[in-house]
Amino acid sequence: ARKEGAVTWYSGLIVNQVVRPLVDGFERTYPGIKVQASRLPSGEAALKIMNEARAGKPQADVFDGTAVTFRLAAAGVIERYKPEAARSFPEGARDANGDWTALNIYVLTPAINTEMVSDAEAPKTLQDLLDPKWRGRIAWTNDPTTAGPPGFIGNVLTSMGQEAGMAYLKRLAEQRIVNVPASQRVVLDQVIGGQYPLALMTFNYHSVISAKDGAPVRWLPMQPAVEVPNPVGLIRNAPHPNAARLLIEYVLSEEGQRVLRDANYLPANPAVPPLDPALTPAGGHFAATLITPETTANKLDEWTAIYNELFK
Amino acid sequence: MSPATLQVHKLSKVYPTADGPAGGVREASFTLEPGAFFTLLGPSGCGKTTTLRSIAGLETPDAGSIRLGERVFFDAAAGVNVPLNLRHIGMVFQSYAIWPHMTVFENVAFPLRVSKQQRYDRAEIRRMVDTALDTVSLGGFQDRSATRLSGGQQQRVALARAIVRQPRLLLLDEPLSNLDAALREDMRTELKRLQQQIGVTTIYVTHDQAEALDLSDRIAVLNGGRIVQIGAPRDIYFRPQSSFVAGFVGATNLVHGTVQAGCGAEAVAPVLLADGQVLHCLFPRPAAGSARIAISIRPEAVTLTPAEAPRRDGWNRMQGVVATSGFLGNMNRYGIRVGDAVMQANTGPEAIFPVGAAVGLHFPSDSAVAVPD
Amino acid sequence: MSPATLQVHKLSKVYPTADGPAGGVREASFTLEPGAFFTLLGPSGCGKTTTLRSIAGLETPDAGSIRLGERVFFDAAAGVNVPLNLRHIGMVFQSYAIWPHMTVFENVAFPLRVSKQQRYDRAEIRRMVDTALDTVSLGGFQDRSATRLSGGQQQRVALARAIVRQPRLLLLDEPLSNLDAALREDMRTELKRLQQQIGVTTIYVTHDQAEALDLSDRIAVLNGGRIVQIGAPRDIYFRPQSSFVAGFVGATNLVHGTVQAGCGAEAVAPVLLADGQVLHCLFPRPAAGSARIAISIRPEAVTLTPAEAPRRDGWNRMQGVVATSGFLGNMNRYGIRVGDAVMQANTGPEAIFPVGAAVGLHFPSDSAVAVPD
Amino acid sequence: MNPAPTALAAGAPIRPLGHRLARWAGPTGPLSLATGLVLAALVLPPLAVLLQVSLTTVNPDGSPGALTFEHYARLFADPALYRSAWNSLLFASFATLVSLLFGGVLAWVVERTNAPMKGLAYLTAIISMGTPYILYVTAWLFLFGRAGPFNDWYRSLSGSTGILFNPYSLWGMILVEGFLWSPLVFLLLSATFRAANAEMEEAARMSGASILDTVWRISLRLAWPAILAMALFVFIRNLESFDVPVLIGTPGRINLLTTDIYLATKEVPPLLGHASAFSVVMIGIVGVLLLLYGRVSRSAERYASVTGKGFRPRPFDLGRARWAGGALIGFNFVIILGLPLVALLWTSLTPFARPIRLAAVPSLTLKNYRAVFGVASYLDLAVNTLLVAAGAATAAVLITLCAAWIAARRRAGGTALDQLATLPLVFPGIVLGVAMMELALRAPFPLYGTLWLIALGFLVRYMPYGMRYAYSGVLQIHRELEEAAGVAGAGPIGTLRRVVVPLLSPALLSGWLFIFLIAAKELSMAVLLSGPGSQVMAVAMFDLWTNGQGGELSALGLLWALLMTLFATLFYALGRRGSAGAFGR
Ligand SMILES: Nc1ncnc2c1ncn2[C@@H]1O[C@H](COP(=O)(O)OP(=O)(O)OP(=O)(O)O)[C@@H](O)[C@H]1O
Ligand SMILES: Nc1ncnc2c1ncn2[C@@H]1O[C@H](COP(=O)(O)OP(=O)(O)OP(=O)(O)O)[C@@H](O)[C@H]1O
Ligand SMILES: [Mg+2]
Ligand SMILES: [Mg+2]
Repeated sequence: ARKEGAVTWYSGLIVNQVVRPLVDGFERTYPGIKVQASRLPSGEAALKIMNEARAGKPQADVFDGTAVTFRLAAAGVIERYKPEAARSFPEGARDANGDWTALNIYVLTPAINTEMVSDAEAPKTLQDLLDPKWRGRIAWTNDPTTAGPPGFIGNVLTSMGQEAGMAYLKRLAEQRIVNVPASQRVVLDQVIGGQYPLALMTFNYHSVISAKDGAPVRWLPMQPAVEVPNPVGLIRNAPHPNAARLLIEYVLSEEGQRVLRDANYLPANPAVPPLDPALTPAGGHFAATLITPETTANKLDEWTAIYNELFK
Repeated sequence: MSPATLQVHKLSKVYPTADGPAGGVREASFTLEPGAFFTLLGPSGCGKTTTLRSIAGLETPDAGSIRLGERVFFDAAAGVNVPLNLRHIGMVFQSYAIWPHMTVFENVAFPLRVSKQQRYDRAEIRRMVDTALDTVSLGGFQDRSATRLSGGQQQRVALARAIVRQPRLLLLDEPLSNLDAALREDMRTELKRLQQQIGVTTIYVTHDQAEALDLSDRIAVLNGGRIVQIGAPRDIYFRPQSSFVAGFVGATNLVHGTVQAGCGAEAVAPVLLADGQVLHCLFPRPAAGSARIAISIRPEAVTLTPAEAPRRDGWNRMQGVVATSGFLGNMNRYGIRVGDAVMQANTGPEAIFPVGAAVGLHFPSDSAVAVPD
Repeated sequence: MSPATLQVHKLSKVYPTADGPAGGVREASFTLEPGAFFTLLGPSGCGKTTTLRSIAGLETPDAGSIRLGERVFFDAAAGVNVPLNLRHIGMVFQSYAIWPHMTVFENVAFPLRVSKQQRYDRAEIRRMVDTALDTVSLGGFQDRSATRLSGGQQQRVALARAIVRQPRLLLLDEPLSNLDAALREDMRTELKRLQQQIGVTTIYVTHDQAEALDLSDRIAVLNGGRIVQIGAPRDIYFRPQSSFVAGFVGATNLVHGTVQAGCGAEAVAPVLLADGQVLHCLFPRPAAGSARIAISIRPEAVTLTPAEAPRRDGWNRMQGVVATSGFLGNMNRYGIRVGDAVMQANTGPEAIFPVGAAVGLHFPSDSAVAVPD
Repeated sequence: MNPAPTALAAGAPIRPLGHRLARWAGPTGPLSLATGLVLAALVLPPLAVLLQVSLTTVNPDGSPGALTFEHYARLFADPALYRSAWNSLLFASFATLVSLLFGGVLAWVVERTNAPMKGLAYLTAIISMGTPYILYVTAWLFLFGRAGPFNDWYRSLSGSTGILFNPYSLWGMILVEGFLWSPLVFLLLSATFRAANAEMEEAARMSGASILDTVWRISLRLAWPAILAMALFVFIRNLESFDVPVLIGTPGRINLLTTDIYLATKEVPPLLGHASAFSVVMIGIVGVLLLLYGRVSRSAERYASVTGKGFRPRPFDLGRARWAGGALIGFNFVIILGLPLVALLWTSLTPFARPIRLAAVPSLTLKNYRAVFGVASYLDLAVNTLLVAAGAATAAVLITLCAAWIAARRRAGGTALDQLATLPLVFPGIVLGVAMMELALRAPFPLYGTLWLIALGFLVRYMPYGMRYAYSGVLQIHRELEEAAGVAGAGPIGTLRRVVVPLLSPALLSGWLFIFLIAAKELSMAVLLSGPGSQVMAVAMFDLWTNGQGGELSALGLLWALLMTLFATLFYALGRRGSAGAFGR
């Protein structure tokens, strides 16, 4: 690994908050291996990795990202690898075949602006969202991944059953939810800024971070929430396979996971509890629908179609 | 409207430049009788255009006043400045500034269409435009696109446009300088006829002395932003008040000398040249003895003879050798070396002297005019 | 390089326009001896510039050939077309085209710096530029920015740039037309001196006949894209081959009539005018009896007398009334109404006839030149 | 002379065979050819990739599969297509109108009148070009949005709970897009007005026309071809624009042609077939517009009234309306620059997104600035960005200089060059990015993931803008200045280098600066093309934006805009000094 001297990571994570601290930690642990991290949105990451593979010039060694993984698996550009550090991970946090391992967990819930919505008014259940008073005042991202509306749809269909779920979705569509062409975080900021009182599918730890700064926001433990693992994996024919394995091991190790935790993320490693345990379904005792890359591979297109039909 | 008296008083307009105020015109004053044809004549950059543009309202003068009839256009002291579009002046630009996107008719009709003082109806506009075009002999060109006109035609469209509203004052900025020689002469005749026909007070800018002399009732010669002489054409030509005017208004030979004895105005008196010769000159103004002066002798006043021909009575005679000769069609031009200087003489096309021939130069005393040196 | 013979053969260049090919020049042929000063003269739009630009290589002619000495510049039939930058020609543009971003020195040095045929070292360039600037009397202006020059100075810089490489051919496109009258005359003299000094074959384009007559060894008069007459200045002026040439090269009076009896070349024969008068005219070419012709009479050939003065021997005499009179400085110009027509007559400034006076018009028979009608 | 009875005399056209070829054989032939080859090498491969992608299915591994027309079929089968097309048409036309009206009037006021504060207009245009669009658009949305101060004031004044402005509407989009591009219109049209023949206007004034009459009947009509050419250019740009339709249209549920395409490119992995098919169709439409444009910009010369000789710009004296002119310049400043900057400043000072309220003032903090300065890597990004943008701008200016010169002078192949150089205007950034990526991956030398590749991508993308600047610049040079160089013995390269370039330097400098500024903020391609060692600022800003670090983003954006402004000012100062030296002014 040392001979390879470097490792390239195409990451969807936030550079300043997570990637750089992880890289620093890794480079301290393994002096002599330089990490080159490239920030890429999922779509672009998938495109680049697949095109590079096709051209026979893979550049990246390590990838991560909810939306990327299943496409890469389908394209056959993933090198299977079962990291040592992930032995203790629960079922849903690692792939049986070794295609991927969860780096961290995302929990997606609604969030409200506390200045605009009192606790009493806040919706408690999915049914409450159908209240006419929310008409045109609910926002969500237009991210076409499981962390966006398709994930919500999947959640509804899974938890309510196909038929009841579709009926619910049709009624929800009449609420004319605003599609914000931006990330979940930006949607949440618009809630904080008072543009919308209520948003669906926000990362719940974001609300916590902002509330700590004094922002008028609170996430709602509406059940069931959506739980999505953020996978990390190795790329086939990677230029630096050994260094890549080291990197994966490091980020999944307790040390690496602590870095994640300190950045307010929800670590995948059960040995590292989150800063606020209430954020995870287990710690917060709320139900959640787990959507894994496999489910995604099977269902995403169907859910996206529903989204396109009903909500756009 | 009837033409009116134009009074320009101590008009000054200088341009600020990096090295202080420069150019423009300084303290120009003149008064024009109704219907007069007045010309501003001077070399390039002397301030002719600046004067004209100030009268038009295209420039705001720094000082002085301009009034037409009882109307004050501009008065720096009183803070009056009538906007140019309300001055009711016709103007022809050096480049004609015919609008290429309009027909001839539309170009000429424009002043009527935009008129604030008076609304004209369609029939009236058509009638007035037709009259204006007829005046400049362009009847029938109404629907021609303005881009399909020759230089002379453009010039006439510009003129028609300037006169269509019957302005009280017509300003012309070198209207003929873009035309070729033959056309220029034709248009000159035309212009003169036209101005007499409509009787509008006209200010004409040119640097061509023949044009100025031919057309004008009065001429102001400008130099370096100042009016150096105002007068009737013959005054300007035959009685220049400075060697600049003598040299600029028509070609001339300047010979320097000393007055031998003081004399009164309009007297002929002898002048001693540097080489000891004595010429008899006309003094339009009184002169003191032993003052240094210049003598202006027009090339066409000089008659050339073979060297041996005697001096005629009342004439001066000088001796020289033909240095250059040029054929200009209606005349021959000779350069005659006289001492160190070369004097020009124009003769009819028939008189032919070869280069190198010794000749006599003869000219009457009253064609040798004394001017301040 | 030594000047060479320029041969232009059936040169044609027309411009495609929306209404078919138009303008340009058609089938121009002429040959210039080494060192000749040749002028293209004609009204605006007659194709002078097109001809010049074709020789320079700025336009690709449609047909014909151009060769300088033994070198073929262009031959449509053979498909030869030497790029303009390899033709080694000096040219002065009407706008001078002085590069505003360079000093005078750099402007003049440019042709040496870009020369393909020969590399010049610094010292050589400095020497040659200095020589060229001295030739045009601009020594000492080397470091002046080109934008800070007067018109006349710009003109001379353009000239220096054109001659600095000692071209075999010098092309001048109306180089004087932007200058004012006084400067124009000076520059004309200068140009003539210069061309004689460096002896380069020169083609000069102008629409000013006085310039053409003064400067040229030979003149080609163009009209509507065709050369209508080529000849020495005096030929062109005194022996025009058409009424167009007569009228364009100098002002003239054209009188129409019928030849009374056929005659040979260079003979004087009587011509019957419409009003029954008979004039004796010079026929440069043989004429058949009862052919309709025009007679060209130059205004300066006409002498005015009081009406009662008798006909002089060998002269013609007509009778008229002064219709207009104009003062041009070196002469008076009269319009004399003769029958229905107005004839022009120029006289010295001293002869003064009031408008309305009856006068006699006298002119020698050999100043009344017959031209085809 | 007896005219010989030849074809000539009959006035028949004489065009020997190979006359057209002769043009190529002329001295500029090789230069045309070389420029053409470079342009073709830059533009045609992406075009080929585009066509290929639009005509093939995609295998799961991302490789192109079978030939298909499905993408086109899907495009035209979409029942919403006609509605989106109509919306797009409305949006593009009216936004063009807004840009033209606003930018055009401003350009006229600045160039042709004696209104005060002219410098401010230039400052506004330049800073606005240095500020990333996304910041701009969000700033306007922030100000005029539901929770923005304007609607806030409206509510507190009127007591209603509704809103006064709804920016999430077609009109909101039109206004935003119109304002977004008015600086470009301003800069390009001011060149036109500067070159206008003042005597044409003065003649109208002397004829008794008021200033408005003069402007309406003369100035505008004379500048018409230039304005029309400009309008077509902006229209094409609006038609293919993504940012505003997506940022404003999506929440407002206003679908434009490009919205769908944008969403398709947001899928994982992006569905490029759809976007490419759309681009191909657009190329078809725009091709027609470009032909039209070529014709219009050609006739622009007919009215070109500048010869440079004896030309003195003489501004209109607006009299008391001077201050109205000044007010317009002020309004432009406020709307285009002032308000967005205030919004940015506010968000950069608040700890989290909050509406502008007095109550929030005590919580203002500099923490975002501290955060920005705490990230050392921004320095690298800034350097990378400056390098890439400068490289792309330089190359674009060089290439378009040659192309524009050949095109404007009607040399052999000029029209083709013009169209080739303008073609990239219709490539959506991401599509161009993918094409460049594919090409780089196939390149026999290491290009992929380097700064070179990004620069190359920017070069292709921004060539059309360089072309506009250079083209109108060349038209203003008196032809005889070049011909004199040819006669003096200079070849085309010599003429270009020694005469055209120095004379054109003001236009080239402006073009360079323009490309530099917009390249420095380009995102869609930068994201795709940057490798780990070649990250640029826009990507970092995008990162901040998706993470909702709005405060930090604003702080960084402001600092960036400040840097760009300093840079542009320096550049202008140098440029002015340079040209002052050159022109002896
Ligand atoms: N806007 C200006 N700024 C600075 N100087 C100016 C301006 N306009 C004119 N000048 C200067 O003022 C002087 C007079 O200019 P003006 O145009 O009146 O000359 P002119 O007599 O009309 O000359 P020409 O025969 O060349 O037209 C010139 O020296 C000119 O350079
Ligand atoms: N590029 C062109 N396209 C079409 N017609 C042209 C072009 N250049 C010249 N012409 C036409 O060809 C004719 C001859 O033009 P040319 O420039 O040679 O005239 P000229 O004799 O130099 O006139 P001037 O004295 O006005 O300069 C004119 O009628 C002109 O309109
Ligand atoms: Mg003037
Ligand atoms: Mg010409």
